[in-house]
Amino acid sequence: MGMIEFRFERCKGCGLCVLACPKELLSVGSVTNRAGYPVAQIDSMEECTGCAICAEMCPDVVITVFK
Amino acid sequence: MGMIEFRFERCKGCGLCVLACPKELLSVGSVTNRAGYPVAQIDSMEECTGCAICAEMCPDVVITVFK
Amino acid sequence: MYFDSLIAGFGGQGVLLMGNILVYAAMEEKKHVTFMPVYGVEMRGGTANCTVVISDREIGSPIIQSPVSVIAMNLPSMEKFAPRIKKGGLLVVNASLIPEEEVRFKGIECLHIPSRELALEVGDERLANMVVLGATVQKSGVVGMKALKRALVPALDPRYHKMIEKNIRGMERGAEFVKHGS
Amino acid sequence: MYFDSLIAGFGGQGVLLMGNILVYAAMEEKKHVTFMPVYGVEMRGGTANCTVVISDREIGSPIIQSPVSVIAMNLPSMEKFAPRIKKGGLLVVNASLIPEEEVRFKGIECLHIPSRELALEVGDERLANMVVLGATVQKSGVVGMKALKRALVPALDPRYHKMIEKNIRGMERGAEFVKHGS
Amino acid sequence: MKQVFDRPQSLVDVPFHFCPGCHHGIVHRLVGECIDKYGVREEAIGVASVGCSVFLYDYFDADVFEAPHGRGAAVATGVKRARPENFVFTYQGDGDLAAIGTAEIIHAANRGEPITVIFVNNMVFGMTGGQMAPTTMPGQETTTTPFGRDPKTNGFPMKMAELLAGLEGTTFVARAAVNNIKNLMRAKKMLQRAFEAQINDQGFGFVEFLSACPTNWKMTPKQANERVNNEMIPYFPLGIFKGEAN
Amino acid sequence: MKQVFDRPQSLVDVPFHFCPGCHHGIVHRLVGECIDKYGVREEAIGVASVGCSVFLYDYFDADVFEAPHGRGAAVATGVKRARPENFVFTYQGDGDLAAIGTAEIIHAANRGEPITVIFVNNMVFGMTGGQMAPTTMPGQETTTTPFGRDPKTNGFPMKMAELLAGLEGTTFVARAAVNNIKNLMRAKKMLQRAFEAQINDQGFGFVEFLSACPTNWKMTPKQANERVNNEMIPYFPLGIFKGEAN
Amino acid sequence: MGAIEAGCRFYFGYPITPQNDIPEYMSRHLPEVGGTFIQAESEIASINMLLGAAATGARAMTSSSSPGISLKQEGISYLCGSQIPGVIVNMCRSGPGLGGISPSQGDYFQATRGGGHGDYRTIVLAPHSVQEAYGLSMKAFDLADKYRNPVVILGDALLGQMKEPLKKYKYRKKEFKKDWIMTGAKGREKRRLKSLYLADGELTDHNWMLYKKYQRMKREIMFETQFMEDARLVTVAFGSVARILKSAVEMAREKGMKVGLFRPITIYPFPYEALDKISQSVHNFMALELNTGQMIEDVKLAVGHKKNQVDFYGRPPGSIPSPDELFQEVKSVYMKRIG
Amino acid sequence: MGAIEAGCRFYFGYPITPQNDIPEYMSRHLPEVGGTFIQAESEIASINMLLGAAATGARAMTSSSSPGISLKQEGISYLCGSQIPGVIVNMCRSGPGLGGISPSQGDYFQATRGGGHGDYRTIVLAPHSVQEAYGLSMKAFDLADKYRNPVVILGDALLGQMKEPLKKYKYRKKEFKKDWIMTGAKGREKRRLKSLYLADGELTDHNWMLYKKYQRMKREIMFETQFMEDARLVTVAFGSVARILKSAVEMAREKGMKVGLFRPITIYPFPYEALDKISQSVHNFMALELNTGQMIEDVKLAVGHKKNQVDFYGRPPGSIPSPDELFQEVKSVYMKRIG
Ligand SMILES: Cc1ncc(C[n+]2csc(CCOP(=O)(O)OP(=O)(O)O)c2C)c(N)n1
Ligand SMILES: Cc1ncc(C[n+]2csc(CCOP(=O)(O)OP(=O)(O)O)c2C)c(N)n1
Ligand code: SF4
Ligand code: SF4
Ligand code: SF4
Ligand code: SF4
Ligand code: SF4
Ligand code: SF4
Ligand SMILES: [Mg+2]
Ligand SMILES: [Mg+2]
Repeated sequence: MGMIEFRFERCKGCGLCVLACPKELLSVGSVTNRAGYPVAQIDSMEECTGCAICAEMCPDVVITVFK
Repeated sequence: MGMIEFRFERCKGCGLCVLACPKELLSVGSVTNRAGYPVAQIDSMEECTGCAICAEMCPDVVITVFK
Repeated sequence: MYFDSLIAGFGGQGVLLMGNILVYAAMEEKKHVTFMPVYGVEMRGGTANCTVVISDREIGSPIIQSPVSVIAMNLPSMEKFAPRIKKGGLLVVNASLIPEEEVRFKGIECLHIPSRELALEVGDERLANMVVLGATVQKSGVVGMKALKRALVPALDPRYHKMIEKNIRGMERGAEFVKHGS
Repeated sequence: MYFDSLIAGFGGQGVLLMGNILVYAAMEEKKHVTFMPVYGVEMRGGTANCTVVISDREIGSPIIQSPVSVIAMNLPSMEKFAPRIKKGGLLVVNASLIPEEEVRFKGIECLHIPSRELALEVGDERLANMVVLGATVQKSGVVGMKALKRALVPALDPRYHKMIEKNIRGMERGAEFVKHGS
Repeated sequence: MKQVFDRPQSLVDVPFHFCPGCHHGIVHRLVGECIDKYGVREEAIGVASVGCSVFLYDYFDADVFEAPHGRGAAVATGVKRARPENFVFTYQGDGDLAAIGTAEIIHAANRGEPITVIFVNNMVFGMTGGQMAPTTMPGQETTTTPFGRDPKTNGFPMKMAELLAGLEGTTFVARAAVNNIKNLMRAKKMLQRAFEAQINDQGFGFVEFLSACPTNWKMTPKQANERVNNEMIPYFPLGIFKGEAN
Repeated sequence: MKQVFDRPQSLVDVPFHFCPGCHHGIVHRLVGECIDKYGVREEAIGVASVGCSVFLYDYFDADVFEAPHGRGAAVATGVKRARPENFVFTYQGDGDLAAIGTAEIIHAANRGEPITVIFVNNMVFGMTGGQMAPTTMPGQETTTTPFGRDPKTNGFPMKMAELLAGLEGTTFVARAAVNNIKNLMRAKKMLQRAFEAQINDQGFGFVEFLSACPTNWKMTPKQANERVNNEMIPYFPLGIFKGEAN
Repeated sequence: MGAIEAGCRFYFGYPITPQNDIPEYMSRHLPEVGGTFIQAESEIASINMLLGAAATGARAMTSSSSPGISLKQEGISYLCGSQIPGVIVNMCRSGPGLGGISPSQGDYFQATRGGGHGDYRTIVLAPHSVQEAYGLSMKAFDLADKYRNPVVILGDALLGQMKEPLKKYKYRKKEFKKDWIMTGAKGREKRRLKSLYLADGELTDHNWMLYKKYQRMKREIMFETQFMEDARLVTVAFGSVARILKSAVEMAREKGMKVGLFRPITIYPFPYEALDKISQSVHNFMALELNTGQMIEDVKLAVGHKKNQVDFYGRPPGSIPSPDELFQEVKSVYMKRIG
Repeated sequence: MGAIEAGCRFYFGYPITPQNDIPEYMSRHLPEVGGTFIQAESEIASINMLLGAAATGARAMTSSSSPGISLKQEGISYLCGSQIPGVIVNMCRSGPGLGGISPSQGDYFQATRGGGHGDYRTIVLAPHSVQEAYGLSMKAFDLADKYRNPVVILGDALLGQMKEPLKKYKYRKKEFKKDWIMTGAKGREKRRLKSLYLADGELTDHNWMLYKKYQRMKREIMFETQFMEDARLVTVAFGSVARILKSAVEMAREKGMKVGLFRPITIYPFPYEALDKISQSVHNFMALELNTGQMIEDVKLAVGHKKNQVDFYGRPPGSIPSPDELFQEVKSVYMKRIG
């Protein structure tokens, strides 16, 4: 029902979104962006409810949410 | 029973002592000191109880009290 | 024409008002004039004073080391400023607060004005400063009495304009005292 | 003898620590040395950097417009500082974070150090900066490895002295990589 | 699918310079959302303080300018008196507002200046490298309290919300946190009330945001968020100290 | 007959320069009496502020020196930290302490500096000729509020005792008046407690004295005393706001 | 009065003798013209309120005396850094520290060289009479807007407390470019005012731009000369000392001494060229100041390079010299140099 | 370190880049020697805490950078007025306003002419290396006590942040008259420290006394000269610019140019006589500064009166010139003047 998008280059790998997602769908892997930060990613988009909690908690406005 | 003394030159004639004396023994007359201020005086020393209220209220430490 | 006067007394005697009236009187007669009040801590209970300079040429310093005239409204200000008077200058003394024997200055003219008594005659003790001002102007002739009276309007705060009449009577009584010696 | 190096990366890569160790190593060998960190807002998340100058003569400015060597720990710092390297200078690149194809600079020598992999070999990913430091010293010969290791004692906060052993292994691994190419 | 969450328009689409996990970024976004919500972008005049938030003028698509360290409240007073029809807000750190700016904030609040003050309390001087702030916890180590803050010599953390709520001139005073979604949602409501206090000409609005500064707390963003919960909120209780909820 | 009331020894036997009916004179004497009572004349170091009380060093037979306007609390902090065994006190007016010195007094109180602060609130700037002070009453005319203080633009009178009592660092905070014998006797007790807070190494002692300034209130001393009763005490309630009575 | 006449609608100040007449006057008269008066909690708060109001394009003013002006130095530096106009009046009193309330010129360096941090200058106007102060107040607001820079009016306790008859006159409104003011980004790009430049070299360029602006201010140089025709000794003084000196020079002229008077009205930008030109023909100068030697450095910089002689009379603040005293000083230098 | 070695037991400060190393160092090491460190709520509070502690005879110090130093100007004026010693360190950063954190010499006038109100001066020491800063810190406390006057150490962001090997040495304790300090009137008359003098002429005498003290400070003049033997062009610079210039002058010498280097260490009192003596033989001077022209006024005042030529290279704050750049500047002046 929900979908989220990451602005890959804006993520600083702080992991606050990972903590916040009620479905625990997010994780910060070893993939790094140009600035050298490891980037957050969603493991299974299907289960995402589009609740936007991850986006609310992100300090760098990285996540856009669709429902 | 009580007695008070004025330091004539220190008085500024503000009249706070006159207000304070419970026996209303004090007044500020027309006699002025060197600085040109009218000076406070006691009208009847006998009735003075030496309570020192006048001295307490005086902003210029003019009155000394004996008992 | 050049005249200056240092007017001094303790706060509340209307010393600065006397100076202001003199200034506006000079302006009425289109003369150069400066007014220099001394505020601040000396004024608290101590001697408050102001200096008025009137001349028909541009005036340099508004503060005068040795003034031509001094108006002393109380003893401390007389003691402090009278010694500075230029030789042959004028000392106007508020006799109500300064006993005769205290006034011992040589080489200058002394004018004793029983301001409180004269003011009471005219009906209000607080007019003492007007009496002294009228006397001084009469004695020195620095400005005309007409200009002095008209100066009350700009000098007084609108709230006190109702007092103008009484002030004028005070000035006149002072001037008369100088003219007729009583 | 003259050598200078600008060490840059993002806050948290231990860039200033690398500089400090180099400074104490130079002092061990009684050389003139200056250390110039760049603090403040650029450091926040952006490139933090420091410049170390080592010479046997008195050093003028501790800030070098065109350094002899640059150690770039991440891509943004390489892009910012590599162009300033003097002709024939040395660029040491942290290959773990800077892909090979990004390093296109002519007229200077480039040294790619897979610091993360080498650090993991020695047991701790956070030793990446020690690996790069060891490699740079080996390559440039600015100070002896002995002095570099002994410099860990003054450079590290007493709380981290238990890490000295691991840091030394990291340095050695970096030096070895330069010596044997793997 | 419809877009349900996106960057506020009043925020310029540039990356923040803040460290990973820094709550300044979240608070910036909340302010942007309120500016959008009340449509005041074109009337907004922002006063940037000196601290990690000094680049406020880069991040907001509105007229924003720089106040000297600690003087935001006085500068904003001058702006609001000159252009009462504009929406005037300041964004200040705990060093800026509660240390050097103590007199300015207290007197602006006491005069009831109709401005909106966003106060980010992260218990340290962030920009200058993590020194003690007036809000630093007892025992908290900083670069100027290497042995931990000792209340006997450095005093206790200052509760600015309670202090300003005591002044008659203030209209809305609250304290919020953004370390979890529950607190963040409440924070949004509070910030909206502070905006409304100015927009509805009621008066001085103030919201204190308890914020994490992982870099200077020498913690991971996760630990920093927890510290806000375990250490900050017990000492700095959240809630509205003056004025009513919307 | 025995002498029952005389000038305190710690007061130099010189006339005060204050205007007739000015309460500064009374407060000076109360301070002198406390210095005598606790025998601290030889340990006393006084910090004079800038206002009508600037001549503190002339009136007390003790080491007293001058602080810049508003900085008494910071100067006294430096003195007490350098000589903790001395008795350190400041004597400040409402312009000095509550306007320009707001940050200094709040942070000294917050740090709990073991100093004794005598605060004379006479609702005006006395020395400079009667301008508005932070404690000026709504509607009160001063030379800078010719139309009366308007709370909407100049704010409300600041209650320093309540404000400082809210800071954890403070030990004893009270407000007194000397406009009648009852209040004056209570004032003596409070000042003694503030002295004891320092002498017994408990901490920061503060007493606010509601005081008359007949000259700038354009009133007779009698009217000024009444104004303290009718206008000041209702707005600035007397009493102990922190710490217990002796 | 001049300020209000020139459209100043915002005054922020804090009481300090001897300039209390200004805030007291403004508190009564600004509201009458729809203006805003705030007595701030301190001088620092007042310069920063000025910064805020002026940033929106309003004409704003603050005034104080010496100690208060020292507290505004950081604010003035920020005004220069962000190029925000404003008028700051200093009725200089005697220092250092609390000093006294008598006239002084001890703040000359602070005003002309910038008491704050960094390389900046403000135009400094030094009136010597109430009438001139009235006119210069109006000019100050024009100059502040013209150069987007704070302007300082340096008076002293004499001028601050003295009263003199004043002929009022209309202020001719001028237009100034206001494409930088903070008004809310309605129908235009957002605007920014700052003094922080962190990118490499950015601040150097910014400072060069400011430096050129300060050089352009040379066009605003104003000074007055009297009795210069056949002068052999030129006395240099500003503000109230120049006023007292005028009587002294008149006395000297009556005694046949060929003494001239040069009075800078702008003490930044200082009239170096004008003095230098005079030193082609006259080789003896004398600076007279109410301090122990500050303006004399500018006189020396102006004429010091040839075989000119620069004498000095300094009266430290605390008492005011009379015309006679200055006459004696001028006479002794005249006798020594010219004979 | 130098300060603690010299017996400084009180530090009051407030964080500001680029001088944070000082408060951070003091917060750790002062308690170890029984000293007191306070991070005050502002720079104004810290200069006033220094005033309080120093009034009791304690050795106290505060440090900041440009904007913070501007906030201390009133306090410094009060220290001079009441004759209270103290050491104030300014790690000058680029201004005006917030400016930047790169090195600058934009505060030269503020330091040497007094950014505060009134006629006062402070001794100003300008170190150009960590080692010299260490030594001068100790000397500063002696000078402050000797003259009962604040002493300013003017460094910059380069010096403030950089590290260099340091040879520590013992401080030789000197005794100073302390019959004025606030210790409580036990067994002696009461004492008083003030800067307010209201009686007629009292302040004038007080200021004369201060003036004579500032003249006596001339004994403390320190400067360093290099390559002067056969110099035809003498370059003048202080602090870190002098350090960079040294490399540039070495380059010039290698190219056969007869260039000398004159480095004032005390910039107040400025070494006027020393420069004047040099100008008997050398007629070309060049001032190099990290500002748009401040120390050059002192160089002109020193040598400007004969047919000497004073050239200038100013780099506005915001970026640091390299030795090569300075070499080019020196070369172009050398070619033009000497050829
Ligand atoms: C007058 C002055 N003093 C000090 C500074 C240095 N300074 C810059 S930012 C800052 C404090 C930042 O702390 P805070 O206000 O808490 O903001 P944060 O960085 O924590 O968000 C300081 C002291 C300055 N720029 N100006
Ligand atoms: C920095 C500075 N600002 C202003 C002044 C002028 N000044 C002297 S006393 C005073 C205020 C006095 O008022 P208050 O503190 O209430 O004392 P009071 O005279 O009423 O007892 C002021 C503003 C000053 N000396 N220094
Ligand atoms: S939108 Fe909600 S469910 Fe989906 S990833 Fe984000 S937090 Fe998790
Ligand atoms: S919260 Fe934002 S910045 Fe942090 S890891 Fe998630 S997407 Fe990246
Ligand atoms: S001692 Fe008491 S009774 Fe006697 S005069 Fe004074 S107040 Fe009155
Ligand atoms: S209270 Fe004191 S000063 Fe006032 S009238 Fe009585 S004796 Fe005189
Ligand atoms: S230092 Fe702290 S406050 Fe500043 S950006 Fe980093 S995390 Fe945020
Ligand atoms: S002005 Fe007021 S406070 Fe000052 S001495 Fe006079 S009555 Fe007292
Ligand atoms: Mg902070
Ligand atoms: Mg008061």
